Amino acid sequence: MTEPVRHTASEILAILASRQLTDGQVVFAGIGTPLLAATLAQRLRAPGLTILFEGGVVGAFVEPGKLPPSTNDQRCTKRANMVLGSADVLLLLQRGYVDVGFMGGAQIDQFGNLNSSYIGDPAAPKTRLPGTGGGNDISSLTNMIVAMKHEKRRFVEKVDFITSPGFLRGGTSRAESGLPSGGMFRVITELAVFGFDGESRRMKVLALNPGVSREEVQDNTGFKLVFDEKIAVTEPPTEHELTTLRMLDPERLFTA
Amino acid sequence: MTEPVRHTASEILAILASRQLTDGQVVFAGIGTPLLAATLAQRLRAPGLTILFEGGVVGAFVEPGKLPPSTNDQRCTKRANMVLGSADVLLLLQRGYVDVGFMGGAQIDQFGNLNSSYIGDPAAPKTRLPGTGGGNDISSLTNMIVAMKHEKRRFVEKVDFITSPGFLRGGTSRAESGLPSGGMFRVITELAVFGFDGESRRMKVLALNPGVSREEVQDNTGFKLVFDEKIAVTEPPTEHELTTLRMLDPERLFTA
Amino acid sequence: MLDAQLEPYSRLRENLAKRDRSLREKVMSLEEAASFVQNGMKVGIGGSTMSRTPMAMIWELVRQRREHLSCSRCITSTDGDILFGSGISDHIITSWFAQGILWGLSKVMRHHIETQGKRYDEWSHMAVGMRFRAGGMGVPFLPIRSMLGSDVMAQRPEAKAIDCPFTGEKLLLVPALNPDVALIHVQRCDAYGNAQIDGLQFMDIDLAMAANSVILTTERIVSNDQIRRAPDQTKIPFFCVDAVVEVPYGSAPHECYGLYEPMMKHMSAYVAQVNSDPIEGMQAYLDKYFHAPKSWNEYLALIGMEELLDASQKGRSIYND
Amino acid sequence: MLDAQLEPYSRLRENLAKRDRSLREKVMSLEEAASFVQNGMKVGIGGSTMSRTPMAMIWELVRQRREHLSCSRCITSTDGDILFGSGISDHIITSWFAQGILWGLSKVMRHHIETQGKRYDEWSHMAVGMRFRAGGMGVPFLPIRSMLGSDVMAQRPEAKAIDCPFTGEKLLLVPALNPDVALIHVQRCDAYGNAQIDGLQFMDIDLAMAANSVILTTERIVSNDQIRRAPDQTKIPFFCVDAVVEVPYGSAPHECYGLYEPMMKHMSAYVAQVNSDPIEGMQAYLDKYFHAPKSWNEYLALIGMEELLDASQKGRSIYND
Repeated sequence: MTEPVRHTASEILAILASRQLTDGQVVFAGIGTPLLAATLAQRLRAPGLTILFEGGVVGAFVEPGKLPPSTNDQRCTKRANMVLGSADVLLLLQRGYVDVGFMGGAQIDQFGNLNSSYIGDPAAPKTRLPGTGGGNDISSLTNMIVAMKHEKRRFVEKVDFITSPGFLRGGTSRAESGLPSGGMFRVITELAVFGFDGESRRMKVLALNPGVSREEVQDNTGFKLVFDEKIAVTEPPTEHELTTLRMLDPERLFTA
Repeated sequence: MTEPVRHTASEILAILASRQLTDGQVVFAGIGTPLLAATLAQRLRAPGLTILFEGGVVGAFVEPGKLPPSTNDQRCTKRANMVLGSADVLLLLQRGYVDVGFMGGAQIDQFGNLNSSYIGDPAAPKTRLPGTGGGNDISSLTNMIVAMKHEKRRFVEKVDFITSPGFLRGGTSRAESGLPSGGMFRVITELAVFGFDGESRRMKVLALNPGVSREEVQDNTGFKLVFDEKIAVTEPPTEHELTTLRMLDPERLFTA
Repeated sequence: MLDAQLEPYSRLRENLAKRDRSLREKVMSLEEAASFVQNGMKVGIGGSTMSRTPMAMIWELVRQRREHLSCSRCITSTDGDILFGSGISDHIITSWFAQGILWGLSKVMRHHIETQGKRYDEWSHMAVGMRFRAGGMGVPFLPIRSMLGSDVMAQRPEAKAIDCPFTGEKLLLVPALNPDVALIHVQRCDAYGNAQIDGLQFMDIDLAMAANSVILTTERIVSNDQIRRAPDQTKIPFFCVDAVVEVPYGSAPHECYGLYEPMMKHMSAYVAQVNSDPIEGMQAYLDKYFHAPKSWNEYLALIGMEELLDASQKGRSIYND
Repeated sequence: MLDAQLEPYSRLRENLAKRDRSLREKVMSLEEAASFVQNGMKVGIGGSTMSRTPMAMIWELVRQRREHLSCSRCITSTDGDILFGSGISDHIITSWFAQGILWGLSKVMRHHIETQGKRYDEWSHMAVGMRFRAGGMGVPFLPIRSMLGSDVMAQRPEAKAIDCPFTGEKLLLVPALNPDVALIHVQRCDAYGNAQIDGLQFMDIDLAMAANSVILTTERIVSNDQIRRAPDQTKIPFFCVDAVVEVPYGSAPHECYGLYEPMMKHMSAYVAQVNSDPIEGMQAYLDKYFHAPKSWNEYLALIGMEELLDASQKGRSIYND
């Protein structure tokens, strides 16, 4: 194993997330880390990765140093194969053309439900967050990868509001609610990589990031974690991954 | 009154039909006489007439001598303002953008229902006709003008099959069937111009074509006609109308 | 007998999940592409009437003697004659079926329906479009406000009339149509299947999204670079395309917008021949134009240089202004 | 309080029948066009986030001090701040509302929602799109497969969950949204309102078809001849447009595809100012940029030549390949 390279939390997030994508997939990516991670995967090992953006972009190929400020900006269309209406690109998810959805999260719970709408009581919120955007559609209709910061207040037993459905109340509750496809596949944080138990649909630790202990992950999580039987240790970011990432985002727009 | 000019039955059909259109209207025109009549109106007195065709054409301006062989051919798009998908041009009718639909007919009944599907019993038809095309949609969703040949076998008490709804069983039956908008407005034949009674929704003669008697119309009709109180006599085709028409269709594609 | 054996959503998703949707070259011959069309399949046919008909692909399927295809198209013209007359199809879902308005009724269609028991399921034109659109959207139905009250509706129990749960108004729900395979002809696409369509689109985009596989025939294969320079001109994305076949004049004797108009002398001769004898006349036509030629180019040669050049001159004239 | 006071179909048709849909010139000033927007109306806003925002029209409505507008847009950014902060709107229907991802939460939005009782009705992005699409199709609803099971659905009783009458599957029916007026900014259109849109269309086409009237602002008015030479490039037909206003840089400080990118220095300064004080900061911004300038061109001059040229250079670069 080579000497670990110094990196920020955002950088490890982007790099670990990018490793979850495989060549030939169709991925629907949100702005920020997802866009960056998908673009990184495309440059590093998945040249045939098809990236979709909410603004209506199919098969984007974002230029290094010219990251778009949102997934609805013209920069997203650079060297794209197609642009569609916003509703139509989401209908691709509903029809089933998309392998994986990929987004960030403000708050997540043990069943992978995401909240990006309210902190506190939705009727009289402490904070009104921006809301779902395409998040609800993506997480309702395909398999999800979420990349987010690992903080106790973000990893909660029950989210204040289910903006984007994970496995809802666990078990078969997702399918019973009318969402037979998709579901939470992976959660990536700067501490660990998580999957979900096949039966209970509870979040479980699949791999710890280098130098991170089970206790550290549990201490930063607001609910009791399940640990996989064969827990792995994540390969640290390689120099090649880091330099490519930094080439893509030289101004550290999304990796500060 | 000038001396009547010699003309064919198809020519008087096209000319009388064209007179029913007014400038500024949006008209959905079928192939044949309707296309020709709408184009004639556009040239003669309604330069701001917007013609739609089933193939997806909005605001066509067909070239003289280059009539399209169907409303789905590229010739229909010449100098058009827009082309749309076939379903989308029909959705304009459903949304309400279209003032009048205009088509031909194989068989019509006293309530203005049109049959272009079957002659004889639909389960074991004597003749399988081509079918509705957009006809059912147009007549379900807007006010209709129909131009057709006047023959007893075509003007029947009850059509063998309602392909395109007129007033169905008369009275309020059209609205009760889920068609609150539109309905049959005018029927033009080489013998007369017809409207529909406001209450019973039965076909009634509004005007006789030059030299045609009430008896001649009734004799060529398979059901008892209502005659309007103030029955008019149609102005005969003018030389200007005829020369313009013949300029549009020099090969007599639709006016033989 | 309903055509609308609505696939459950789970099956639709499984079918799609299995398809290779990666960015990959898929250029092949007509012969190879035909392997996507198996006997008994539901086949969606692009274009309309005499426009952008995927004639070369139909030609190949006739040559390979497919059977029991259930075909759907927005407006059916001589392609329908050939589907019935060649024996490859016994069921057509469409809104209008004749040879073209200029020639009146199709004696071929009449023969096969009135005496041979083949099926022509008639829907309104908008209904056909909404059925493909529902299929492309991944929903089981779309609501429409036509067909209501007519015998066209009465004949189609596959559609359901409802009272709107919001307004109480009557609506007709038309079921999704997801063909097993769609045949679509375009002006140009790249080797991956990113397609541009000029002029009239008909129902081709919804059809492409709805189908479980898509065979594109194209007048011309262009570079992916060219596609990427104008992504807002792409009408069908590569990941719903399974085969790309370059076939110049691939709609002949029908038209392809901006390139050639219908070859009317050939069409008129065809109509005269098959309507005078819908069995023998059709067989002779198929033997001469479909089975005898060694290649599509040989078929074009039979149509003749004069017709091709004349149709091309007229086709290009749309851009003369 | 539901936003979805679904208009009965008869009313929708009556409204449309009354509109002058003839081919006629409708070029006017921002001041004149604003008369189509009355207090209390439902206003659909074109573009998305920072792209093709009809900023000049919003700017004019703020200057004319409209009130109680109920606005809908696919994704809302600083335009939403201004709608709330200026007092012209107290209700926004959208799927996402902040100033832009780069700047985190909008303190302006938070202030007006958390303490001022203004409403932000949250729908999924696809649901917003399908609501406009249903409106444009003239149907009362469209079915979707998202929002189900989530609290986004629980908060929106305007939508109805049903069991599919064909498959028994759960579906959500989202109600049509037919704004009284739509504000849409395009790259070019003719004097009749035939509009071409380059690049991302967002939900603008459905919105234009759904609305009971449409105000187009455009970077450039071109001849009808130019439109008719490429009818397959027209995205919005003239007959659903009621006003055409030529406003170069009409989306500034947001972007317009192929012409200019967002003016990021201005945007960052704006965000810093209003988030530091969502009341006074916003008022100072509106006074300086919205109320003080005598004309839109004066507003552009305040943004500055440097920003405009830099944004234009970047905007055009999309065509440099």
